[in-house]
Amino acid sequence: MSLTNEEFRPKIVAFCCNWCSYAGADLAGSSRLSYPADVKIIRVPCSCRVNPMFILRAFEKGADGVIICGCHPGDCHYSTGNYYARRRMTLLFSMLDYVGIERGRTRVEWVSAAEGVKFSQTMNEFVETVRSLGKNVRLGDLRCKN
Amino acid sequence: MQELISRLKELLESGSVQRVLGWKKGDFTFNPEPAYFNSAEELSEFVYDGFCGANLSKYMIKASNLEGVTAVLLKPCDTYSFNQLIKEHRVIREKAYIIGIGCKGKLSLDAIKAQGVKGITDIKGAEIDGDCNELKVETLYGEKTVSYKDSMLERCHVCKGKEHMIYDELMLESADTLDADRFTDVEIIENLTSEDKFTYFQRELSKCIRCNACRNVCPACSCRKCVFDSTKFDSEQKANVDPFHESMFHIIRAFHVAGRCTDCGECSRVCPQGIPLHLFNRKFIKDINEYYGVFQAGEDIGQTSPLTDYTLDDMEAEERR
Amino acid sequence: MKKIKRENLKQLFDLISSGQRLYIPIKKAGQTNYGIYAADSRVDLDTLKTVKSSKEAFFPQSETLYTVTKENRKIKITQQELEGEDFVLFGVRGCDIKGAQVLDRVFLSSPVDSFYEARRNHGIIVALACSEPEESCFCTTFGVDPTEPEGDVTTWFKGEYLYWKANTEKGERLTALCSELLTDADEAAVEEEKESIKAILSRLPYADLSLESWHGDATNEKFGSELWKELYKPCLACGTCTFVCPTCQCYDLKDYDTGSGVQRYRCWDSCMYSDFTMMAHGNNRTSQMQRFRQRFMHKLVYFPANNDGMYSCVGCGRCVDKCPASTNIVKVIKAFSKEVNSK
Amino acid sequence: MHGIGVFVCHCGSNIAATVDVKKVVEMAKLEPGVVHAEDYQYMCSEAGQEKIAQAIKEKNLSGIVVCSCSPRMHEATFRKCAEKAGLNPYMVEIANLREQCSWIHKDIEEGTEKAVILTRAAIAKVNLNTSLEAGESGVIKRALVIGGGIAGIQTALDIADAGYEVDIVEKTPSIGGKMAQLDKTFPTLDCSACILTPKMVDAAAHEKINLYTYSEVEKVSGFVGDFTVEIRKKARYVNMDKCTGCGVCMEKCPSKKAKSEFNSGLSNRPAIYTPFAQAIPNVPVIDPTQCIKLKTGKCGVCEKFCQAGAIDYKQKDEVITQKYGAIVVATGFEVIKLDNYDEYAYSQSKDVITSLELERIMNAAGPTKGHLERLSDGKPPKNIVFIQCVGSRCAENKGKSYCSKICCMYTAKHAMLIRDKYPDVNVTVFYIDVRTPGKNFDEFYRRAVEEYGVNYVKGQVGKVAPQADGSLLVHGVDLIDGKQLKISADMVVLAAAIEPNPTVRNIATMLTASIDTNNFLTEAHPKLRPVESPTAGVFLSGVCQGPKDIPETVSQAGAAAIKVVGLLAKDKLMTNPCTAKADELLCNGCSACANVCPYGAISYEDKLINDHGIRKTHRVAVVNSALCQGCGACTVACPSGVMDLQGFSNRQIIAEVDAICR
Amino acid sequence: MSECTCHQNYKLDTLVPMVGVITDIRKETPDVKTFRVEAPEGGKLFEHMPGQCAMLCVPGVGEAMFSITSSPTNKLFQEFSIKKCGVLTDYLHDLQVGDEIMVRGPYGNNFPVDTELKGKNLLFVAGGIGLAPLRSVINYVLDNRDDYGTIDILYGSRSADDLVQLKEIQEVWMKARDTNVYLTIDRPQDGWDGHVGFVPSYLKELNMKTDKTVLVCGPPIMIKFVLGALTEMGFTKTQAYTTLELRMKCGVGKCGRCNIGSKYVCKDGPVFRCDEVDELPDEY
Repeated sequence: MSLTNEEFRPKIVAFCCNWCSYAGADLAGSSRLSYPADVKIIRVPCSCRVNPMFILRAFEKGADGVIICGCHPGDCHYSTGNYYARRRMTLLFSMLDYVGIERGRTRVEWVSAAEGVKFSQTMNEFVETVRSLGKNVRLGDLRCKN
Repeated sequence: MQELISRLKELLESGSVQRVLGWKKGDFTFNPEPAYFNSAEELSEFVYDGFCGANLSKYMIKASNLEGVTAVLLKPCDTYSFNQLIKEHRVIREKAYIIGIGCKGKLSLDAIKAQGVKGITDIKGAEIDGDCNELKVETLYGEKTVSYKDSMLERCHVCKGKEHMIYDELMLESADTLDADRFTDVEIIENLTSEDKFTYFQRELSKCIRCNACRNVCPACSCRKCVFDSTKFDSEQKANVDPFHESMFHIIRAFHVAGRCTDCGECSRVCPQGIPLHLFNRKFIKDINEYYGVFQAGEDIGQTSPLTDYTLDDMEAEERR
Repeated sequence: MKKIKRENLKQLFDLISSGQRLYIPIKKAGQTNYGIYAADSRVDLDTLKTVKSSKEAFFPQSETLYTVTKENRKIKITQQELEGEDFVLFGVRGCDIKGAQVLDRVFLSSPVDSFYEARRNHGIIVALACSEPEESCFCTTFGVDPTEPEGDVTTWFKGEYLYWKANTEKGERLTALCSELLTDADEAAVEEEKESIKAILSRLPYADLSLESWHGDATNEKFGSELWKELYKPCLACGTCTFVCPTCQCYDLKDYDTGSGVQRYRCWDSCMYSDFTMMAHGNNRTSQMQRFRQRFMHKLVYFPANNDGMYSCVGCGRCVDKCPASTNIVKVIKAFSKEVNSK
Repeated sequence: MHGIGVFVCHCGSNIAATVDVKKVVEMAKLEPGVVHAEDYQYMCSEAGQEKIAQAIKEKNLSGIVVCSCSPRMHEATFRKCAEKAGLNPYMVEIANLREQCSWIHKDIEEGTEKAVILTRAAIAKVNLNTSLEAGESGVIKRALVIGGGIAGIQTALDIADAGYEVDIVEKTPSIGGKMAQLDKTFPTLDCSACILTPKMVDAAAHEKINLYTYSEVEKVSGFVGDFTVEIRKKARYVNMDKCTGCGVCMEKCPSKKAKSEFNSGLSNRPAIYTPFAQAIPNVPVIDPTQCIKLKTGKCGVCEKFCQAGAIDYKQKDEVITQKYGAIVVATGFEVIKLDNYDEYAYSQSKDVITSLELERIMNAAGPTKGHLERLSDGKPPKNIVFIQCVGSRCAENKGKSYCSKICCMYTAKHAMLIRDKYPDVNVTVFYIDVRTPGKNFDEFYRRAVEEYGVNYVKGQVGKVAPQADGSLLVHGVDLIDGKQLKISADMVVLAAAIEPNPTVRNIATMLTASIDTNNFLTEAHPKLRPVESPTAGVFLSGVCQGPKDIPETVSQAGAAAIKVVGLLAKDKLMTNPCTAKADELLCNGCSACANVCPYGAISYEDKLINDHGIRKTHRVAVVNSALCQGCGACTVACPSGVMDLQGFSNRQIIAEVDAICR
Repeated sequence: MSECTCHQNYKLDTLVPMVGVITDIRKETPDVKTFRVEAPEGGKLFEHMPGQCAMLCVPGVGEAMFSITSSPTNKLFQEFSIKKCGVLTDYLHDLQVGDEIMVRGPYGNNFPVDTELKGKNLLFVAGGIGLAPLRSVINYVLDNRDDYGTIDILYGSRSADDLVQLKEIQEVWMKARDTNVYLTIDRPQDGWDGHVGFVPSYLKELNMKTDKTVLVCGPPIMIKFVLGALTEMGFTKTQAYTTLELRMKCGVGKCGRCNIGSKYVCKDGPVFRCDEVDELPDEY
């Protein structure tokens, strides 16, 4: 899946919980299920570790999309972490939407350790959505670019 | 009003409270300031009228460290903040003697000026004993009359009600000031296109001077060290005057107070640039109400804040409208 | 003396801005602040006071000083270029001009701040007389003449016209640039306007504000006063007063990692902030009372002590208008004179 | 930090095929802090590990990044390797170049570019790593079992047999629990008491088991391996050491109006009583609400008749404090209150009974000496209707949303037993579904239908109307025939839902063990750790975790026991060092973090804090690292960023974000 | 105080630092290291006077002011003795020879070595890391020995391990002409046969003549008691100089932090005569 230079290649940060989604991503890898290289994964112990500050920081530094992946509700390794994450991210993303950040740039997805296929599909879809939205110009730090 | 002052005198003289936290007359009729009164004599400077907008709950954080009991005057909306502060262990209930005082709507000098009034030297009609219908404004350029209602702070138009959530005694009458829906403005923005939403907030937030007045006045922002002052996240920010940083500051601030913000409206009241900061907090409140059930911070100390709570079948982020 | 019809001002602004940056009060989202003029800007010269003073034209709220890049163990420092082009600052009131003079004492005294100096040299100030002073104004207390503010050009609104008088060589150059739009005028209208302003000035609520007892030698007398312990109490420790003030100059130096280097930038800071004096070697002022006292002592005692009696307050009254807790320098001055009178 | 070493693995061609490994090495060398970078065929091989160890020693590395397969694969390997070379194992970060890069991408340019970025992020993170030490804590070799039903008894026996001291705390005067109340058990129909009593005796006789009956847990503090528990032994007014269990006191007691708890209130008992004949311990208690002596000061009959001199009216509650390494919750269940089900006339007619009441009626030691008779008039019933799912599987808020699991089987049992003993009695069962998963369960149910002629009707009962003649008119629907049914019955048995014992809420709070919306205790993982609570050192046995029958309860009890034994067998517990930590200097003490902690690891202390020379007492959060599992929920709840997670700190994650977005 | 004149040589703005390379690191005590800094092309970064300080900056980490501990008479390099006590100093302590840092300065005034102190008998009193600024003066004075009268140096620290520059003290100062060095530690310690006791009490024990000008530097509490002792011994405040703690940010008297009364510590200080210190409002 090589890209021509003209094509826009978004920067995408994926936060994956160690127990489910990161393992799901590993499974996608060992199953050789491809998704764009634009996605870079940051391993966190649990989706509840993801602070809104991290997400805004990513946008500030030029990310075009941010996706949070965790265990399916009810399956959290820490039993309740993703329930908190779900509320936090719902509210945060709703707020970003409210200030004019296209909602396609943010996403929460529950991916289990067995769902390599889902992981790869999700990433393909997400990258496609972000690509269609184009570069993140609304949340970037202008000073970095002068 | 006289009754209130007598009662305060009585409290001070009997020694049941060591000080009163209320408002002191300013050098104009329209700029009283929050003040402590340590003796009955000092009460000659005391005032309580339509311009006493400050939410004194915030001052109680510090007053909780003082010796003895502080009698604090709280308007109905301020009591929500006080409750919330008790819940977060930021004030000590026993250190406060709460006099729940009535409120007939608080005034905004900016709202008066916005009605084309310049050079104001005196305003009459804001007295709490009065009927609060009309303000007589004396200016350097002549006398004007404006309606009380049109001169109120935004928050009073969406008043939470005349009930005090916590008090030791009640004084003075309140008036109904509610005449607008709290979430109308939020809804209007929600219905804009992404582009227009962004333009709207960009324009508003580009005015921000990062003076931190909104943060410092906010009863929910009572952190001993704010993340934006510390190196905890590599997040220290001071006057970056970059629109992104302003929106980051305000979004994070709103997020940090989400589920804790009582919608007291102080942030919008104090903003020197008139940024409608309450629109951020209200967005969270509206979402919380819609997604997790109606919740009013500060109403009930025993209630769990929606962000430290969950249900098994909460809505997914993607399902939001 | 020249004049231009109000309705032709847009042409004037277009003309000036065609060759250089034009900073002018612009109304945006309900508030008027200085901004760079563009054809679609909503210029607002009727609002007496912009929220932020004009000081940011010379001393911006944040500016990069230099950038550091690091490769292995080698460090490379690149200083930010200094201002190199002229710009016009239009509609500046007397208080803000005085504010610039106060800041000159700070930034142009040795060691000179080259970033400020460059901007100051390249700035052309078009002053505007205050036709309608407001209740919070007390600039006359600090020797400002709002009837004829000292700029490179001084202007007055009177009737349908803006009257225009060049005072300096820079001002003459600007006048020449705008000559096609300016017509000759006599001084009578301006004199009349000045008289009218003076009449209002005498009726201002703060007209009699006295600075008696405030001077460079008053440190001992004022510093230990018990009054501070009450005066500071409403203060929320926000920076509103500092950031709207035309003379506050406290700044912070901070690093910003851009990913490809570290930018060192300077930004406004406020002596009212609780961590202002928190430094590697300790903290000079640990209580809000001390910080509150510092702000006013600096403006009314320390600054005059070092600057031939010049106060670091110009009486613009912005803090009077904007303080969220309604405490301000006037209340401080009054509290002390009350104390003096009661003694 | 200075002195980062980067080690890029080829993984044969697994990585090297789509990632230009040499380029990654070159790019890594340009990153700040990196003083060493190399690549090798197989970093995880002995030779590869030797290379790492050598570099650590020679270049005095302060942190390393291994660019290899997933950390889930070899993080532990490289940590051990670093530790052997003298570097703190937590100074190791892995860049996942295989599963998340080379195996995903086919284009070498693309793969290399991503590999460089992933490596950069790992370097940025390791720059901020700090040495972490796994803590150690001791283990008290004693377990506490809360609840003395079959679950608690079995758990205690299994732990004790493994050689550890166990205390059982039971709030009623005797162990035995609900199982002691049952008559027969499905699907084998053996006598419940006959199989339970020997276990009760074993428990009482076991030298490692200590019973605290008529006692309740009052306070729990501490953490896994080291709990401190306060147990309130309620006053029995009978000296346990002196009492011989002769039972004369019970015979002579003049106050005999109390409802027998054991017989579900269907018979009376004296004020001094043992719950049932085989009670263990066989020492009566005096019910202070019934005892005339304790209420009025007059009487003293039991004291007079007690030859052992065991009666002691002055006895007081006693609080004992004991330390435990592990705690098992086995608090069992209760039948729900039927207040919401007035349509079944439970409160109106004595002949509408619950299944548990039927158990007592059928039992030879029960109120009717085992004769099936109507409680209203003592007549034998001719028509009995059983109603299933009363309060179970209830959509409305009226009852419970879950299936109580045991009702289908015990109803089949009851129906069968009745038909067996009284073949002329008609038995009708109204059911929604009959659920019989279990060994020999379905066969059992089919026997009830086919051999014993129990009439099963799929349908619901709308109403039970007591008639003037003392009969009960059951209004039901037959869903299969689509017909309205009206059946005249003289006894109606309700299969009432079971719910966790109400005391569990309080116990869960004390243990900081989480409970679900139905008050069942939550397990650490629903599939993989079903007998452990998320709170370390707390285990679950029996119905407190979810509805289950006796065999399931016993197997879970054994499973819980083995988990306890596994814990107690350790001398030291290693604690995960990647725990949360609060900066005391700046903590607000607002409790937001504690509210979201699933492990109860956060408590608050008033501490004297020296903030740049100003000393002040502040309420600050303190994390118990033995309890904290490192999820990080608290770090986000903390608005001032004071709570941070070691190993995944705010600044580390931010550094990764920055490195990726650069 | 004399106006510092060093700044005028600058082409760059005074807030913009120079690059300095670390050419030597000496571990003085468990938590103090002395760093030698030179220009990348060799030689000193700038000229300074004894008592002045300079800002050391590490990009992205922070910056802080430190006394220049080397003497101006050293023509090759500048030295800074730095105690580990925070994020920046931790970072500095991790640096290795050859690493580059950023330096701006020199800032502040200096001890009046070429004016008031000339020809005087000098008494130096230092505690702990407080020796850093005084070392600059001592070496300057020793290198211009003929310009000054007798020299007495009293230096104390918590323990023998906490004495900085011990090698130089023993090999250079103790051997210098008309120079007495008195060392003391707070508590007795194995292997220490010198004086034990706090600096102020040792000072009183020594009972020196009041014909000296005193230069004091150390922890604020020590300074306070030393000044008390001096007064008891008959010294006047005008005879003593000290340096205030380096609580400053911009270094050029503009950012407002170190403003105490009408003085800016970074510009009008850090060296003050003790009677001048008394006149400052109590915020230092």
